[in-house]
Amino acid sequence: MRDKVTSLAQAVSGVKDGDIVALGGNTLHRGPCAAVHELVRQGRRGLEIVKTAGAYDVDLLCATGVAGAVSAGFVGFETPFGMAPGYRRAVESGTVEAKEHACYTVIAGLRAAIQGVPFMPVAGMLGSHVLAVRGFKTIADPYTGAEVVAAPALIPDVAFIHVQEADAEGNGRIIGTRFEDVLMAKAARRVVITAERIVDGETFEAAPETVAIPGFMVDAVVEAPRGAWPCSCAGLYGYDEEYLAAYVTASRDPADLARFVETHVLVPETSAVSA
Amino acid sequence: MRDKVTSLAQAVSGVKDGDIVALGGNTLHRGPCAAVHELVRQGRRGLEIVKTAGAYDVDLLCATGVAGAVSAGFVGFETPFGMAPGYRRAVESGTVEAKEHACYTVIAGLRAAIQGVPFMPVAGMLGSHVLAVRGFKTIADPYTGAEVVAAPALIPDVAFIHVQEADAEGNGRIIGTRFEDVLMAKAARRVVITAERIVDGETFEAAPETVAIPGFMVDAVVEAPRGAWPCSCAGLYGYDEEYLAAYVTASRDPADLARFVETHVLVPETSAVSA
Amino acid sequence: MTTGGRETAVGPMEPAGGYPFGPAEMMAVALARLIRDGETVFHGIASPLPMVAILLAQRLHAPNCVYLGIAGGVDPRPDTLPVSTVGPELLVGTRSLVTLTDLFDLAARGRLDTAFLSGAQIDVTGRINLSVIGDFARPKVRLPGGAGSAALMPSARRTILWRTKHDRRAFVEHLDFVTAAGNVDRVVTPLCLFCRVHGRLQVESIHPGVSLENLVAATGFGIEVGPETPVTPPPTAQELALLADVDPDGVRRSEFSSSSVGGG
Amino acid sequence: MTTGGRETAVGPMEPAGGYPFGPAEMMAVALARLIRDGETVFHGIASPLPMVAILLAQRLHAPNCVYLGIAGGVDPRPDTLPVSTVGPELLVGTRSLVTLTDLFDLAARGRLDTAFLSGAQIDVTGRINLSVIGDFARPKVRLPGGAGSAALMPSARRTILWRTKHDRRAFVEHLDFVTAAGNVDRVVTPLCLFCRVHGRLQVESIHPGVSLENLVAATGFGIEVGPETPVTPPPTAQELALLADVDPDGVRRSEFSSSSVGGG
Repeated sequence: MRDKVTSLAQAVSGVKDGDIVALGGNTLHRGPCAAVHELVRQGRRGLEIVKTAGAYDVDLLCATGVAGAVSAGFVGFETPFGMAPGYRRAVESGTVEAKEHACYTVIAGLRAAIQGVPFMPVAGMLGSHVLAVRGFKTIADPYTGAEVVAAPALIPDVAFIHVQEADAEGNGRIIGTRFEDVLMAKAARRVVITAERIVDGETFEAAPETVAIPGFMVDAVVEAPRGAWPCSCAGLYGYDEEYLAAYVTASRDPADLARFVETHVLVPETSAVSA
Repeated sequence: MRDKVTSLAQAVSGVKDGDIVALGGNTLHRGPCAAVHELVRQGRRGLEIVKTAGAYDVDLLCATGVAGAVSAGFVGFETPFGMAPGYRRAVESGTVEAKEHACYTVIAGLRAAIQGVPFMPVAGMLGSHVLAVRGFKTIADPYTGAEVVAAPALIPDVAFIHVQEADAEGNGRIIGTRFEDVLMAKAARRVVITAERIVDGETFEAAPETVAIPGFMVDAVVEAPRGAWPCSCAGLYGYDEEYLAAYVTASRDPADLARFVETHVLVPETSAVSA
Repeated sequence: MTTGGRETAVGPMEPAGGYPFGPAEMMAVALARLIRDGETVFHGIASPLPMVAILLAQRLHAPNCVYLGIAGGVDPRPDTLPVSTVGPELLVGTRSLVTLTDLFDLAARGRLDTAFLSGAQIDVTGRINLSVIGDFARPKVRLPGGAGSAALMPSARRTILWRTKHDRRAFVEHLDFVTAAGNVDRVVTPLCLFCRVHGRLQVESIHPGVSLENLVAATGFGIEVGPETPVTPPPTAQELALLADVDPDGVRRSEFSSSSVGGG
Repeated sequence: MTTGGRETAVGPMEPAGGYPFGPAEMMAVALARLIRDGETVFHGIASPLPMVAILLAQRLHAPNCVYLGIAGGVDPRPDTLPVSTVGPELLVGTRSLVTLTDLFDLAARGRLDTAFLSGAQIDVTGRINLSVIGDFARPKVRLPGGAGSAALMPSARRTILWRTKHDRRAFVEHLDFVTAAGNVDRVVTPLCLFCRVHGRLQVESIHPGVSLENLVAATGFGIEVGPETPVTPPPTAQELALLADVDPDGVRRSEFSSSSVGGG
């Protein structure tokens, strides 16, 4: 298989304004934040962000005008830091469309994409207004007539997945839980892996079960040490409590947020080595 | 979690005549043959066997009158031994119904079962007579109107999965490929794990990625050394070429087959320690 | 990596019966008591109280309940409890890994016994809102979203809701948006325990130290309470001792000082 | 664990051009030449010739083709080749594991470039039968079934069929049952190479040493051949040397002495 190692700037430059971008990880954990910072630096606009449950990544993309829509089940900083101020302000002011999902309908849409079918039947959901505001339809089972919700296929143009180890072919080893990263990697038209370190792929041959993302599904590999920061990266570092608290505080006010982003995100040296 | 270790006879005694029984493994590899032998010894009748691609396991159950139907994509002994004589004779004589599937429609049916939905849309399949003989319907995508095949849910009453290692809670570690065993374990109402050896589950804590079947999905665990025999079991033993060649020869004639089964299967001591 | 909960004392309860407990202890114990041995039990994002309650129940009366979390562990034995309930601390001791997809599927096929969920707003039928305050398209407050709740509430065999704020903004006559509806069995708050009978929440017991007047005043929908309303048994010495052992850093109190709303 | 193929000499070809080769070598090389560098390529059950051809192509002109097999490996580097192409020998050197489900999905979403499939019967449109001879409900011969073919033939970008028997029972005017139909690009037999043009198979080249009369007589549907029909270039010395290196035990010949029909 060919060598896919490239720079972060190069890998992110393939994203076009308006693309559907899936982000791996969940809330404060193993988000592909190095790639998110690079999206901000490159000034993308109008992206639709796909995530089951996002926090800093989604909030920052909304607060900086990169995101135009968010397809997610949850956006918030959980109990440690509470609500997502940038996301709130962007949705409340109408600059970002909240495409309301249950996490399971995000998953169902990705499954339809993976399986090459236009929709995926999904259990539950009845009684929820999510169906109406998203225009999700029900469909009759052709065998019994039973009605079931049909989630439309959700095909990301690109998925960014941060892993602990990858090889040059794109095989990505995830330590600990994989969240919905494997679904995203399969569903997306293009997959970018950022990795804490790039290793010799021969080391994977002894335990291929630990490789979550097969290299042949991957288009680009970027070495990004601390690439999940300020999220946690299991086995290596926890989330950066001080930074996230400062971010959430700054994010409540557009001017503060702009200064924070200028200092911490727009200067690559800072965000690459910080904390 | 509770201790689920039991005897093979006890675990298999939960199968009722007419049950839908899923078998893990693929062709000559890691089939749950100890459990299959016990089904023959216990004289079950009218089972519907579910497998993507079967060989000795499916052939034996057909030849001994245990199976009444087979839902599979393929039944044969591959290049080393050729066609499946017991299956052939049973289907050609009408004692077993061949429920023709593509492997992917078996998978689709299991996926519907796993996801608690009545059907699963499945790509491909158009132009195949499988649709007509199985009564598989197409369904219109509610968003675009595109027609897609809908495979009905396939819910096994029990799945038998053979693994290299399990703990008493039912966590099953599979070395090498998992085939469709994980789907079967999730889809079935009841899951029986047979394991080459039962180990202390604490050994799994260092590498939970290698545990293919989570224990909470498992109902019974049986220690069955060489429990895939005469199939291969990756990392431990290859398939038993001599035995399988003798079986395929015997299986061509009902009287030869009866003698073969009497000697090799009905006497538990023989089948448990043979080869 | 994460700090434990802060020592904020919140709520109307005082130490009673000689045991020191506040609303966090009462809620954790009340939630734990609802868990049955042998059940499969799930919590998701932003759920410190269910996390503590499940670990406590396993130590009390439900050693064989199966603890499934969004963090991907099965029956973890965490060394320290995270405030973020998605944290890798909840993988310590797990023998297999599950994804959120696996857990939603488990519920969808009728095999998840109990899901712990919450709502920014909860109505008298047990429906929840975690989406918006105001109009959906241009909301006054954009809330975090329902996470797994719209899928889980109708498909888990039962849902137990919890909410650390019990006031008229949380327990409302009318939801601004129905994020999820389904099989709600109980609701646990700092003031009381609700059960759902014939599709409507009713007060099953009032926590010790809470006045009937305060409970009625704090609840936005009509409830029937009176002197005959049972009082929730206070946490026992054993419950409090095991709770302190399971959660020595007091993570159970973290939700009381957060703007976060428990998720699914 | 498994033995290699047997040394049965089958087919009409004689060593030509100084290189010793028979139909197994001609077919393995012809299949390998069809594989393009960078493609994702799949074979399933009972597929020794495609297995050998893919490994050969990676050594020849397609080092970056991605070899995906039902055995669950990705680009394996087997120490010995199994006769059962589901065998764990095909996991040696793999860096990730895939299931059959993953590979069908890959095809379903349009990302599988080439699938190798076979048929007990093949018609002039490239449709295949692997199900029954005779009536479906009460067949004269129950065949093994189509494995993945009904799903893969319409969804893989192209299918290459191979069949080690080229006679009027295999290449038929009328299929007893259509197991699968779809994007067939080429068919490789011991006698010739077919390509599909405007939905119909036509002879692209006839293998060296095969007579036109024999080819016409062995084919149950009409074909147009004549003196102008190209001859398949015989295996080169390099191709044969690498073939011997990839498959020293002659597993490529095993299909010629088996009652098995290649699968999907």
